[in-house]
Amino acid sequence: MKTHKTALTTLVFAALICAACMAFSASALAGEDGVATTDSDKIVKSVGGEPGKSDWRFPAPFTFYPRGPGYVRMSLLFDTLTWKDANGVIPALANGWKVSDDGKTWTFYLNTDARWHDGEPFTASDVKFTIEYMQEQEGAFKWFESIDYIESVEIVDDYTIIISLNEPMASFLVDIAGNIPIIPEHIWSGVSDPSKFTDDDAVIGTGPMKLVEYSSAEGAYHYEANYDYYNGKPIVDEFITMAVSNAAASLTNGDVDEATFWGSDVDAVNDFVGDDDFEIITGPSFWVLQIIFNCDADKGYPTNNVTFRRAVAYGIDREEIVEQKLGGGGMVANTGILHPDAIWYNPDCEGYEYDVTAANAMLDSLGFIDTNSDGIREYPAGGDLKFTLYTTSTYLREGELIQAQLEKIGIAIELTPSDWTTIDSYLKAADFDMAISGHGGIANPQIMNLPDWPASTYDSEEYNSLFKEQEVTLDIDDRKDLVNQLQELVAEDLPVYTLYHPYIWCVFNPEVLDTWFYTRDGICIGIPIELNKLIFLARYGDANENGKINMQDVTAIERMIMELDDPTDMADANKDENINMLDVTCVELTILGRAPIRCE
Amino acid sequence: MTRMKVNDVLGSLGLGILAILVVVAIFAPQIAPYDPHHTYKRMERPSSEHLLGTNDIGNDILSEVIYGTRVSLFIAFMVSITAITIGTSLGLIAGYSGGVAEFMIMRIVDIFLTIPRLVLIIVIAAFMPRSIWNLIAVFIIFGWVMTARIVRSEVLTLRNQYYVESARMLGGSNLYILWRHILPNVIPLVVVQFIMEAGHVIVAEAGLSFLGLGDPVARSWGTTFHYAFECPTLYTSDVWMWWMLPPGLCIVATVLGFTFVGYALEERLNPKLKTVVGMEI
Amino acid sequence: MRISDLKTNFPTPDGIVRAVDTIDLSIRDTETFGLIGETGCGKTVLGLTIMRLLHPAATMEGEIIYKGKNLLEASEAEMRTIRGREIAIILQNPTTSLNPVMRVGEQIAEAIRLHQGLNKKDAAAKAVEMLDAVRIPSPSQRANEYPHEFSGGMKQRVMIAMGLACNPSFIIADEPTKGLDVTIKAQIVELMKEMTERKAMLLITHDLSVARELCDRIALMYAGELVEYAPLKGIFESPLHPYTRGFLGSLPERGLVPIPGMSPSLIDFPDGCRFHPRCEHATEVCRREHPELVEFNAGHFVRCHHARS
Amino acid sequence: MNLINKLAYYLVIILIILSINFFLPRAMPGDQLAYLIGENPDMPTRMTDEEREVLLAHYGLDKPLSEQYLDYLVGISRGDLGWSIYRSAPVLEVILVRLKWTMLLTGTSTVIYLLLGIFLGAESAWARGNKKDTWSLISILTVSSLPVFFLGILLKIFFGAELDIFPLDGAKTTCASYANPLEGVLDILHHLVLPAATLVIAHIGGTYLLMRNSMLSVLGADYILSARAKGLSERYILNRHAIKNALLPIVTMAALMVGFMITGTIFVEKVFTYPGIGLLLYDSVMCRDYPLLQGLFLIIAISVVIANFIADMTYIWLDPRVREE
Repeated sequence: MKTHKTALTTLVFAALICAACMAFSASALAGEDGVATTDSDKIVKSVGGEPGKSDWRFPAPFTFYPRGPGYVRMSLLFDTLTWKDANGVIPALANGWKVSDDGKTWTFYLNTDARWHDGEPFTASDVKFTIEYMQEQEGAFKWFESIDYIESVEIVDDYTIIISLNEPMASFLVDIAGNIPIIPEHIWSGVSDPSKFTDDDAVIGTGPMKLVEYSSAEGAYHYEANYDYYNGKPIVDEFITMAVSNAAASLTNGDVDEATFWGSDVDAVNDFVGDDDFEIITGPSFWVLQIIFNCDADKGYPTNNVTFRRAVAYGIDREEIVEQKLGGGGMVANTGILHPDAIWYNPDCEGYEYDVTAANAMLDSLGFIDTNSDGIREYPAGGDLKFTLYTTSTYLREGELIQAQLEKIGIAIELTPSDWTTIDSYLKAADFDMAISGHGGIANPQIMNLPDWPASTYDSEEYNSLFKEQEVTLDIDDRKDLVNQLQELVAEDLPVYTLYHPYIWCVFNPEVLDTWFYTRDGICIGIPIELNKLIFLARYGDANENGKINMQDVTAIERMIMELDDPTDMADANKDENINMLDVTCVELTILGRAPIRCE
Repeated sequence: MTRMKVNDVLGSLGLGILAILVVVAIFAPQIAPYDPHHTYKRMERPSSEHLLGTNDIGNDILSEVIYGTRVSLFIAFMVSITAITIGTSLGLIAGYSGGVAEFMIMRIVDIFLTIPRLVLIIVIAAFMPRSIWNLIAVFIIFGWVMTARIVRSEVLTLRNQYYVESARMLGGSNLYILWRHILPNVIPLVVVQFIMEAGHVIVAEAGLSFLGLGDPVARSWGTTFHYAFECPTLYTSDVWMWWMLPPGLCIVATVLGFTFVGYALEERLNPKLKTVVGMEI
Repeated sequence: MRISDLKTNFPTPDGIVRAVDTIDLSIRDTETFGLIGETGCGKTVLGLTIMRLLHPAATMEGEIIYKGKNLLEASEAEMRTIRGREIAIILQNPTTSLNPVMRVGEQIAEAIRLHQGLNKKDAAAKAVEMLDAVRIPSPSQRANEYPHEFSGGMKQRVMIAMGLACNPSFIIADEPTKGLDVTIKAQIVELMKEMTERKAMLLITHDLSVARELCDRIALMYAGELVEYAPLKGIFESPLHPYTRGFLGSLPERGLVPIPGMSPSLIDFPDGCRFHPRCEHATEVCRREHPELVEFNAGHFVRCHHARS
Repeated sequence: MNLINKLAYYLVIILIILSINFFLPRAMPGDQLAYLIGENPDMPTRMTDEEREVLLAHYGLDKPLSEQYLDYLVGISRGDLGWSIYRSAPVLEVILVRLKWTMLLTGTSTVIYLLLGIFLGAESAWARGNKKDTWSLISILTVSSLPVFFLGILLKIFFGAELDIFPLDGAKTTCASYANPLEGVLDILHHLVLPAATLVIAHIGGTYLLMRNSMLSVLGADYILSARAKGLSERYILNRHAIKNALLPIVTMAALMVGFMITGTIFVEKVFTYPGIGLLLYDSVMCRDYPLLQGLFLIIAISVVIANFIADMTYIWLDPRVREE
């Protein structure tokens, strides 16, 4: 017994020493302190993605990971000339603008109050510098390379600038003015390799947030409010976006205050329905999953036959996929690719409602008959009608469902999981039958450049000329007509067959922050993410400074006019330094979704 | 006295588990209540219809786990039988012939033993298309090593035994001596190695599948486990009980079966020989 | 030391091993008592029984009276003060009995520190002295070496030094010359003779020539019991038991005639005399009745029905 | 084998690992370019042959294989493990940021599981044949057959989610600011508990069994009897005579255990999102970040070789018999 006791003591002692060592090394690791905070600070934490998928790199304009989340993290620090809110384009660094009749000359009137994070004033020369720097450092800014459209930039005065285009560009206000982050000339003029510039200075912008810490290992970004922001008043003091492995669990136990869910996460979202601690908003994901067919005239038989592709389309029960894979967390896709919530959506595309009879009839007509009654059709020349379906492991479940469905119309599918790089190389080489792939950005017609990607085997002159034409058509109705034709053509020819658009949800704790919203047609060029920098701001017109502009603000301003309440900074909706009925009108117009844009 | 009893109990327990698994694997279509690829209402809780509920695309989980036995055991069996054959042959060659062959083989063995095998397998798996055959191939590449080493050292001792010496003096050919005198003595060791290797492979395959590096089309226990781990409500609901626990416990039971049988066999056949029990995961 | 009615049994899966079966003997203060028998007859167990160093599962009955105390009834703590200090054992197989990872000097010194309360330095010095006493050349240097650096004979010397380190009054030497070649054996015997002059010693061996050099009295043990027991002369000049005679006959100078047959297992003894299956003189009574140990001459005991003939 | 032989042997092993690392991507079927530079979000989706040539030249892939190999070795010797295009950072830098967490996690759990395994194994051997021994044997055999990831998830579900007493993810509270260093230490330890416990439980079996077996054979050894005969106390014998001898086989297995440990770490870091190199390895597999993957493999393999070397040295230090040779 005694020996046991001594042994136990020894062990406890060893454990203590061990703990001390751990504590020591842990203290060495804990050395990296963040900003000092006080209890009254409002800190908002949000899920930035799954571990390993939430490092969107250093959030400077030339180093961020060129996907939506990377851009968004950068956009909290850097402003653009225009921006978007829930209703559409709004002024940002530019207070207002006008465009010449030929659509080639844009004049921007810049905000005179804007300052860089280091205190330097923002002027027109920064805008000119930014555009010319990006043209000079060709390819350094990787987000939507449309800067080539700009012919020249001309400074009129410190706060007026004229941008001239080579040719009219329909989406200039969003795709360029609302996209290019303006960088400070006084910092970047000395930077020769922007892709390697990751000093503290590299994140000095004009945005409503300043960067405190970026941790690549944890995929975490820590921001603090820029209290000198020119275009509103920060309503949070710190914002952290970080990786968690299970968003629902982290939300439930309070580790984070907001998380995004989509598609088959519907089960997690349903658990929050009726939970008073959380609110849910649903948004359009602007994302589509599709099957790509090999349309190559030589290598693509029989998938290069449009009747065959239609047969497959009829043979796939998209409703079932939405039901079984997404649990109803999405909708059957527009066969014309663009999302139903996008303004460019064409509701009249052929829907290919699940129809085994039609599919069978079409296959029969092509001479694919099951001659040996094994359930699988044979080619007229013999041999099973069997195809390889490539997919990344993410969409295997969809693949499994499609495999089962197509078997019912006598088509055998060999499901081959692979990584995207490899699949992409097969697509380029036209060395495949079918592949499953998904992409976002489907609120913007520019995404419909299918022959460029992903349907590189699709070669239709009609389609290509239509696409080119819509690119330069300025008149919105004319352009819409062209985009509609494009969508119908895709639905008819089926170089790709769209499967579903998932829903997207933002679940948040309203106690901490309740201003989350989905941006009209997505942030910037169409990023379907709720992390719009405006959620951190009480903007002008937000008289009660709660981050939302609604009828309460109208009442608040009216009370201020009646001198029942003290005026607030943000009550001055039109920024004329008077609080009067003009501000009320301004707020009401904003609520109606028609914020006045000052055009001179 | 208790020691021997414990061994016997463990051994028969292990054998029992393995026998059940083999039966389940062979008769999966008869035992499983449903076709594991057929879809029903998704994410159902356990009920009389679906004893373990349904998964994220509405497959019956019980049936999936039952069919998973086939995949897991198939991989384990294929790998073990091949790897052990290779290992035994190389071990025999190295131990019996000596010289350059022995030197080469044993250096390769040393190197393979130095590099953590699952890490290298993960690295290789990252380069290869995901398929069950690739998986089996990679496991075989690493599976023969321990056997070769153990067989070789056994051969070294056997080589100097009287009967082998005398057989050699009587002019027995090398092949004959290997076949008649050495191999039979090595077999018990090889059987233990076979059992151990099979256990290792089951866990390693499950581990790779859990990481998403297995063959996702072949729904082994690891694959089912992988999908359960990805479930968004894993920590906020009870789904883990019927979706994650069954494949997990199947893996544990199998490994235990192999471990117990291996341990009992080892104690019985060669009490002096102790290998580290425990898996590389 | 007086041992009476001593029985030591071990439970094993195959049955109870009766390794020491009803042994009576007494060893006087300065005499060397030889215990002789074939391998597996239980003689080592007897030594370990006296030291109470057997596996906990072993059961012991009877009495071992040493300095008025029954060792079988002593507590473990009491035994620890006796072991090494009062009674020391020199174990067989020095190669395995020395800790391979501990310096030789320290292995001797630890007992000195324990029993004589010396500090580290003095104990180490005493250990060197002991090594010197057992004729190990350059002892202070060798004390810092490890067992594998010593030859077999040297190790045996270390074992002797270890046993005698605390100046015990009773020594059990278990096969001290096993595995040594003739010259070394002679040296060790010489050394033992010298070192144990004034001490009581129980010499356990199967080597009669060693026993003849060292012992005052000799007992022969067969299958767990004593078969004959007499002063040195009595055994060598007038052996009474056929086993003793056989044993003597296997000495080199007497022609190396082996005893036919094998010693019985200690679990399952033959009925009657335990030696009868191997005895050429065995008669019906030997098969039936177990003979008692009787005093044949003064101080000469024997266990044989036919001792007189 | 003497020291120089050993060193030479390990040098050869490192060279072989380097070669595996070099030839693996070049021997695999598929697009070599993609394998060598990894998935590149910046890469144009469509590459003309000319663009390909430019890229190949940029990475020196148009040179003969022998020259590439030489370049590679020279690079490694300068500490240049390559450039992760996916992360837009030098591979070595990315790894070093993560390495400290893995070292904390594996260091802590190794110390605990070794101490605990040795202690329990010795206890079990001491009580050999008893009920206590039998039950600890069976329960530890059972526990060690739990795959690390399964065990980790179970712990995470119970203690992280259900009871909510330990954090679910990470090595520290993300972007937390601490009032004082102690708070930071406690936060890190709080995050360390579950991952470390998983590793300890999963790895204790090997050490326990080895220690038990080794102790059993040591306890039967003659020198233990010899020590008892000197009147030494059981505790003294255990500490001074038995432990050191019984540890020898453990040291021999230590290098193998380091390998197990690293494998286990990959799973534990994945389950608990612990930002060490195991998770990094997993991520780089998922992102097809081949340069990083290879860098990691190299670092891991070399650490195992170093662990082997340390084990050899420890063995020599522990066992005078080997020391002499």
